[in-house]
Amino acid sequence: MENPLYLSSSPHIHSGETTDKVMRLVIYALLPATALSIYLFGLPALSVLLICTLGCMAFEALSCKLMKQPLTLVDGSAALTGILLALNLPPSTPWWMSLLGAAIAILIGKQIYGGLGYNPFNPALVARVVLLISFPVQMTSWTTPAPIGSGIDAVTAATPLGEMKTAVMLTGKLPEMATSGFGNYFFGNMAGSLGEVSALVLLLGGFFLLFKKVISWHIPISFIGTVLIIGGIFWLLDPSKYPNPLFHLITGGLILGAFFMATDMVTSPITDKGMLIFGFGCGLLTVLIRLFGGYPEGVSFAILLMNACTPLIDRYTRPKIYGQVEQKA
Amino acid sequence: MKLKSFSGGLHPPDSKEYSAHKPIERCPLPEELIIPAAQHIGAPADICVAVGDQVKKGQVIANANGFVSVPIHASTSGEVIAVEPRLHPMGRELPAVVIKPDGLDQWHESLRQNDPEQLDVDSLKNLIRDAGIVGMGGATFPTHVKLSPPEEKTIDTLILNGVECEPFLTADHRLMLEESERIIDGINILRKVLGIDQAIIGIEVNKPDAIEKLTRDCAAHNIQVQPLKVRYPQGAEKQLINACTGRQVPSGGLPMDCGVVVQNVGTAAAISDAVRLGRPLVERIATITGPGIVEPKNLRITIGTPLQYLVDQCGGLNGEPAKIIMGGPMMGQTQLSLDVPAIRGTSGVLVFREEDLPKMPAGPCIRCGRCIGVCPIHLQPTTIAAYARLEMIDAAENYNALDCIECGCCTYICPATLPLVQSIRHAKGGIMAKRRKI
Amino acid sequence: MVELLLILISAVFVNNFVLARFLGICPFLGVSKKVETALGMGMAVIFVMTVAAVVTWFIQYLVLIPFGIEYLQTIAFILVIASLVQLVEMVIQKTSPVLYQSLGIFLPLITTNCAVLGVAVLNIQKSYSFIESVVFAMGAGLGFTLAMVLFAGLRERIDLCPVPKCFRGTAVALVTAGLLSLAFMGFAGLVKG
Amino acid sequence: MLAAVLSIGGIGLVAAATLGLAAKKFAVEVDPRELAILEVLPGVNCGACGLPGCSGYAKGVAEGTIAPNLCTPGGSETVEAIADILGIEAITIEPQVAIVACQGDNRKATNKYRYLGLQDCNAAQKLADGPKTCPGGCLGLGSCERACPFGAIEMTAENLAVINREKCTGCEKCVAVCPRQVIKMVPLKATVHVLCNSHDKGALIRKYCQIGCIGCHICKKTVPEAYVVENFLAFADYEHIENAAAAIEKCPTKCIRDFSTGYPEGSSFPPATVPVKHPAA
Amino acid sequence: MKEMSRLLITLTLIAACAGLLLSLVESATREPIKEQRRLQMLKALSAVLPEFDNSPDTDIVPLQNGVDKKGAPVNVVFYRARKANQLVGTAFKVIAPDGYTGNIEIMVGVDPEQQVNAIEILAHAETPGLGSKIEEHWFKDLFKGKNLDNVDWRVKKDGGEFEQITGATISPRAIVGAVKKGLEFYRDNKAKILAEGGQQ
Amino acid sequence: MSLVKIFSKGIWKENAVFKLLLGMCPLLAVTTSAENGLGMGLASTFVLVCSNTVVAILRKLIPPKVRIPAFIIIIATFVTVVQLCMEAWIYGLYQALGIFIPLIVVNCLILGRAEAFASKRPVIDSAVDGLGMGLGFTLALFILGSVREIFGAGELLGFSLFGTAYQPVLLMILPPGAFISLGLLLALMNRFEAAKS
Ligand SMILES: Cc1cc2nc3c(=O)[nH]c(=O)nc-3n(C[C@H](O)[C@H](O)[C@H](O)COP(=O)(O)O)c2cc1C
Ligand SMILES: Cc1cc2nc3c(=O)[nH]c(=O)nc-3n(C[C@H](O)[C@H](O)[C@H](O)COP(=O)(O)O)c2cc1C
Ligand SMILES: Cc1cc2nc3c(=O)[nH]c(=O)nc-3n(C[C@H](O)[C@H](O)[C@H](O)COP(=O)(O)O)c2cc1C
Ligand SMILES: Cc1cc2nc3c(=O)[nH]c(=O)nc-3n(C[C@H](O)[C@H](O)[C@H](O)CO)c2cc1C
Ligand code: SF4
Ligand code: SF4
Ligand code: SF4
Ligand code: SF4
Ligand code: FES
Repeated sequence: MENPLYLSSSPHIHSGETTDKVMRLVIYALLPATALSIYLFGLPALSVLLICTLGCMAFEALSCKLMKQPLTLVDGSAALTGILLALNLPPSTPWWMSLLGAAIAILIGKQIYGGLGYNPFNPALVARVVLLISFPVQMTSWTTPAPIGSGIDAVTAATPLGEMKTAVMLTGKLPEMATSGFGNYFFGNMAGSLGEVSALVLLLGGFFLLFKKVISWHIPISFIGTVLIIGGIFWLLDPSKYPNPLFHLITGGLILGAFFMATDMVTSPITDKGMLIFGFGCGLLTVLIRLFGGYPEGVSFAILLMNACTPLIDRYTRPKIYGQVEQKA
Repeated sequence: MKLKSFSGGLHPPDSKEYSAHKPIERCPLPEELIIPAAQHIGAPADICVAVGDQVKKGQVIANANGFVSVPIHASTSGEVIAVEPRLHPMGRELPAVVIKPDGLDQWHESLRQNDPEQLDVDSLKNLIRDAGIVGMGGATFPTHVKLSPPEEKTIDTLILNGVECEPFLTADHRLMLEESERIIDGINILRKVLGIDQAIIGIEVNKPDAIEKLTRDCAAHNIQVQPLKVRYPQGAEKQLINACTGRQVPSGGLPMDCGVVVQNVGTAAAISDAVRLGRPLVERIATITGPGIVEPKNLRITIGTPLQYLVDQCGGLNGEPAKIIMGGPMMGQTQLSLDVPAIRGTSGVLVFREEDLPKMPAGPCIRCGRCIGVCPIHLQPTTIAAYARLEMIDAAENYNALDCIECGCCTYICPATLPLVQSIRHAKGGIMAKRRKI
Repeated sequence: MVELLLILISAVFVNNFVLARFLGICPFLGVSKKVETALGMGMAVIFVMTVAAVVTWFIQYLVLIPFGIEYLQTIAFILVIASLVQLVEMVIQKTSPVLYQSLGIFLPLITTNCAVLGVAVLNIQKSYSFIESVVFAMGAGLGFTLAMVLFAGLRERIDLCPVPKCFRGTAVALVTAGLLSLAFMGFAGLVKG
Repeated sequence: MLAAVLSIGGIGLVAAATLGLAAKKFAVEVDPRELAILEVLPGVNCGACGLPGCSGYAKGVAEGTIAPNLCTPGGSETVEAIADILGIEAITIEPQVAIVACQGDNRKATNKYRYLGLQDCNAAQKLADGPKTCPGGCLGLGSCERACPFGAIEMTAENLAVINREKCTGCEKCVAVCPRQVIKMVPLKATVHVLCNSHDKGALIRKYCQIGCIGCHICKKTVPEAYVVENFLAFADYEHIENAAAAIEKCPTKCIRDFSTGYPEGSSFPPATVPVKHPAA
Repeated sequence: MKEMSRLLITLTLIAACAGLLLSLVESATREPIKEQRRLQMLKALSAVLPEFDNSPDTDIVPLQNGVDKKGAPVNVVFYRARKANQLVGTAFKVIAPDGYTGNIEIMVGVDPEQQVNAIEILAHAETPGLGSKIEEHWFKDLFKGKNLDNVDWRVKKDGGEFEQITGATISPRAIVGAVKKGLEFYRDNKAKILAEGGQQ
Repeated sequence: MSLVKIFSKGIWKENAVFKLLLGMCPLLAVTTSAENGLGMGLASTFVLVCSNTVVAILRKLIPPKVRIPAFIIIIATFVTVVQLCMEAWIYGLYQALGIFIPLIVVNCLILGRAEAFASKRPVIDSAVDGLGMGLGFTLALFILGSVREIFGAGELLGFSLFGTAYQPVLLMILPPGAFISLGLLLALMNRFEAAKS
């Protein structure tokens, strides 16, 4: 008779908080934004979402099988990557691009490093940038929202950031849309990727995550704060050439990036101080790329660049341990 | 007012409702008592009785073996029926004296009462050592050693550890509530030995009745009762010192390096018995609890009582046991069987059934940083554990693995359910082995 | 001034020597296993590149062009750079063991590194002035260092990962370098040229 | 044309002169072996070895801290040359390989408790000396498998470590890591081994393991020169191993195994080919 | 010392030999290289000019067109193509400074009627797959036969007549603008450009 | 070692790129198309064969102390020869390879072979070694160039492969694509090797 008792090392209880619960919460937080994007862009958005999500899950399953490892679909991270990738793509993305993106995100972005928890770069952003660079035409063709049932037809249009960039390039001046009346972009009234048009609902999701303590405030606040401050400084320097910081805030994928993508803990620093530096770096690079770079939108690149800095940040921001302070005596 | 505390830590469900309201009951004597020679940190005692000997309660049955060691005493009167290796709570068979109680429970005649006022510091320390007093907070470190700091260290504060931050355990709580005079007397003796005045009792606010009682009783003795926020591991001495005094024990140092001595309230009570009544440490209070116990209780147990007997006193097992833990759920040790005896460090016995165990498979670390957030030492458990898994011992050392107090917060919180503490312990072992080699 | 700044930014970020121009890949892959080594190597490269830019500029404009033997550029440059670096190494080794440990040991590694010769050749190709050459060389060195150190950090992290067998070692390092280079594409257009 | 010859010649002259002078003036003492190795290295200073420069590598190799086969530009020729330089001191020893002296997998041996936690033999050993009832048996949590730099060890589905003698180089990393001292170094030439590590008496062993050595002496009686029994445990005497296989069938618990006919049950390794050339050689 | 001199001598000798060898190779390749460079030039020219039988790369008129940021004069060279001694076309290089990622160099060929014969993109750094479509034939062919008067020199998006590239109007805009400016400069300096002689 | 063995070793067993990871800069930089890869490979092979031969001839004459500078001069000479000849007779390729032609000088592969092989072996062996190594290098350049050209442009050696419907993956011909495709190629090769043994 074998002894039925378990022996294990302490502790013997657990909080019950698990990886799949964390991932599920993030997916919940994104649900309103996905729903809104489907409402705004209709079937094309739905198909991008479905292909990306199912594609990511399929490639994850495939790679687990290839590497003869247990299936890791249950942890939900692949589905989350898929949703975030979809939210970063234009609604008109062709199916094969969505699928290719899913493959890149999961296989190159994640699995070759050993899967969940090991990838140094944000998989969804890796895929998005690869697509952007490989297929600039498709990745810069935008349509305006055409809410289901509204009878409006989707027309091609530039994103606000793209429009601003083009205008500044041609005239050296900001176009009108970037100086006044951009407030209604906040409610999704602009062309853009599935996720970037829904600033308001994303913000709600972000606060939900903060409230649930899935993410800490450090990255979103320092990221957005830096964008506002640096963007603000430029704006004050020359308001005819540089847009209002609020324009930075509500256009492009800033909210999506700051709350959902820069906060991916796998690819961001692990300590509070590190996260602040990370957020600052993301913010600075975002503004610089938006104002001076070749790409109208800088959030993806900024996050990827800071992902690359994460190991170094971690290295130099180790918390001071208990007992290392000077004696108070 | 903001309650004092330390930074880091967490608050697991404290599950004290099983036994917090149960007054201490005396556990009767079992058929046989198994008294191991190793019940403290330091060299095990040398057994000095043989099979067939008649012993009395409080009689020395094993002599201290060096300075960091204490004698072991018979915990009741009776006959020595075996001196042989028996299963020890450590998980292997170790030398023990088995006594068949004669039911008389007679104290040894050499024991006599003292008046601490009349004794000098050295004789007090000797009494404490001879009574086999060790830390009752779980570490069982010989108390006389702690009370003999080297000349160059000045001690100015005595902290009494009444925190009992481990979930489930309520023994210290009941002790403070029911026997505060013993504790206060012990504190007075300790103050005299250390030659200091300042004494603080730290208690978490989830024991309001104990705070109230002690505050009342201590008023006349110039002992400060410090209510603390409920936060595990407040009872760990480094954290308690930080919470009560704001001081930090230097990394790699001892409490005395910042002028503090920490003692468990149970230790203080035991010191009172040892000095005033002349009674060695032969019994203690323990909480027998957990969902696997029919009727959880706080018992005054005789050292050497098999766990099975203790469980029987609490209405027996509630379903099939899957895990038997000596100590609390965060720091306690799992046991091979209920045949092991309760020893001086046994602050509780916890029984879990299969359905009470967390058994999520460990996944990869998602770098969420929660383990860092809860670590009371501000270590990076995930980093140390990763290095440990790859046998990168130097890197683990560089990340201060040795400072880990093994409180288990990191493992408790980790959403990837990684056995972080176990990995860190592995690293610590590696580091110590490396240091020994050099 | 602005011109110089732009040259610097361009060399560090936009046209990063390693990640965009593919110069100095061998040490980039070889000496990037530890952050400290990468940093030391980077510093040494900055130094050597600057020195090399200076001497080759003089060789080009004081020797090769006046004699009309520009076609000897390659041979002259490499010879001068190689001996100069070796000289510096010997001097440092003798005079300052500390500096040698942190910097000098990397010098031989750099002698025959295509990034250094690349800087010299590019300076001439872009007909930079003397000051511009120096700034460009320093920028190139800085960019090299930046890429090295980031990459070394990433590699230290990857060393802890359960990378699938067939990717272990160089393969995953190359893919990572690719992703790093991908991220650096974000700087595209920051400086037009 | 003259300009070309003169200027390049001139640069060559100046370079050689400065270097020559500098070499004299700034000469630094170095270990002659290091110099000898530096001589045979390509001097490309490419960093492929992971060290800063050829001289750093030469130093490492001379000090013995670095493997001598990391210089890729030099290719196999350089490795041979370095081996020649180092080989002067190398002594030839009887090649050895590691074996796991245990066949008590999950089906054949019992556990004294159920283990939860870090899948690591050393961690498990700290809890009541490991879950396996047999004090010397393989815990099967694969610490050795992870420690082996050559992938020579596999864990069977029933948690037993098995070492492939063809892949094992005899580095002893696994021996160092195993908490149960169940991995032994044996001469490569031998294929017959007693795979048990418990000195407990037969009666006790029968309680916890079906395939443990019970110290019955039958092997010794069958082939007296090939076996020794000490403290209830048999060993093969590797000096007189020729006929050892004859005892295999006789062993009542089948704890003797000939790797040339097959590895322990559950292993995926094909039977060892004999004779085997040592892979490290 | 002896060793030292041996070092010196060998290295010097090797270097000198190398110099010698190279100067030989150089003299052998000097002419072909010149020819190659010329051919390269001619290739670009013949792409934008009608058939000719002279060597337009030597039949040139350099003119100054303003100064650059540093104040150095900017020279535009006009290459003249003739057939049977009849001027059939003139080619010149214009630079569009406002491409998406920097300068675009364009060779423009005009016939004597100031009509664009063809254009060729010499160098650009536009985004591959997007701006880089300016290299495609359909786009370059848009300019054939256009002169300053017969077309509105703007892209369609700005109300002009030039087809743009989907998703990348900046590059076409830059080219259209630059070619137009080139034509204007040509018109303003027509007399000088077509004057006989010029620089041979 | 037989000449055949010396030759074949460079092609696969000790392939400069896949096994030794040398000459990475030109490898990554010029392989935007198969043709460029081929051209670069052949140019390097030429230099490698010539320098190996000359080094082998002069090996007894060159004092060890100035070995490296002497080798560098020899290599640089041949590189310049290649550079001049290419400019004179294959101008298009010359332009495509750009700065990487002079940089053949510092290709670790070439100096490495000179030092490790040619300075110790007879002339014929050295020349064959150079040829083998060079062709191995060329092979690698050609493979990588082909992969990148096929995916990045939908063409091979300039011939369209998939028709106009194919959307080229531009990434492949851009810098990140060079690293990534080489990484994937190496992994594939590792897998292949592992399956073989
Ligand atoms: C080797 C060793 C020596 C110690 N020496 C002293 C001492 O001199 N003074 C003291 O106050 N405590 C001393 N301690 C006790 C510790 O401070 C501590 O109370 C004990 O290890 C139990 O603490 P814990 O339950 O918080 O782990 C010592 C402990 C060990 C392990
Ligand atoms: C994580 C941790 C938690 C602890 N919790 C308590 C506690 O709740 N109560 C207690 O008395 N001792 C606790 N201890 C032990 C104390 O650190 C310390 O050893 C003890 O208070 C010293 O007193 P003693 O020597 O009288 O036992 C804990 C130790 C650790 C490491
Ligand atoms: C990555 C990227 C690269 C681009 N490259 C070019 C380019 O090479 N040429 C160009 O004209 N526009 C380029 N654009 C700019 C846009 O596509 C821009 O919106 C467009 O030129 C303006 O066109 P519209 O007037 O049709 O909106 C690029 C945009 C992005 C995001
Ligand atoms: C707060 C949070 C944010 C996340 N953001 C991303 C993301 O931006 N992109 C992504 O691919 N996965 C994201 N994930 C999922 C997961 O961490 C990711 O797949 C890992 O990077 C894969 O190792 C996120 C997860 C969490 C909990
Ligand atoms: S690392 Fe150690 S001290 Fe920190 S939380 Fe974990 S067990 Fe506690
Ligand atoms: S709590 Fe667990 S998952 Fe989170 S960082 Fe720590 S080890 Fe990783
Ligand atoms: S042989 Fe040793 S290290 Fe290997 S699995 Fe068995 S017990 Fe563990
Ligand atoms: S670790 Fe070493 S000795 Fe052990 S099996 Fe592997 S190669 Fe053999
Ligand atoms: S080829 Fe080795 S560094 Fe460039």
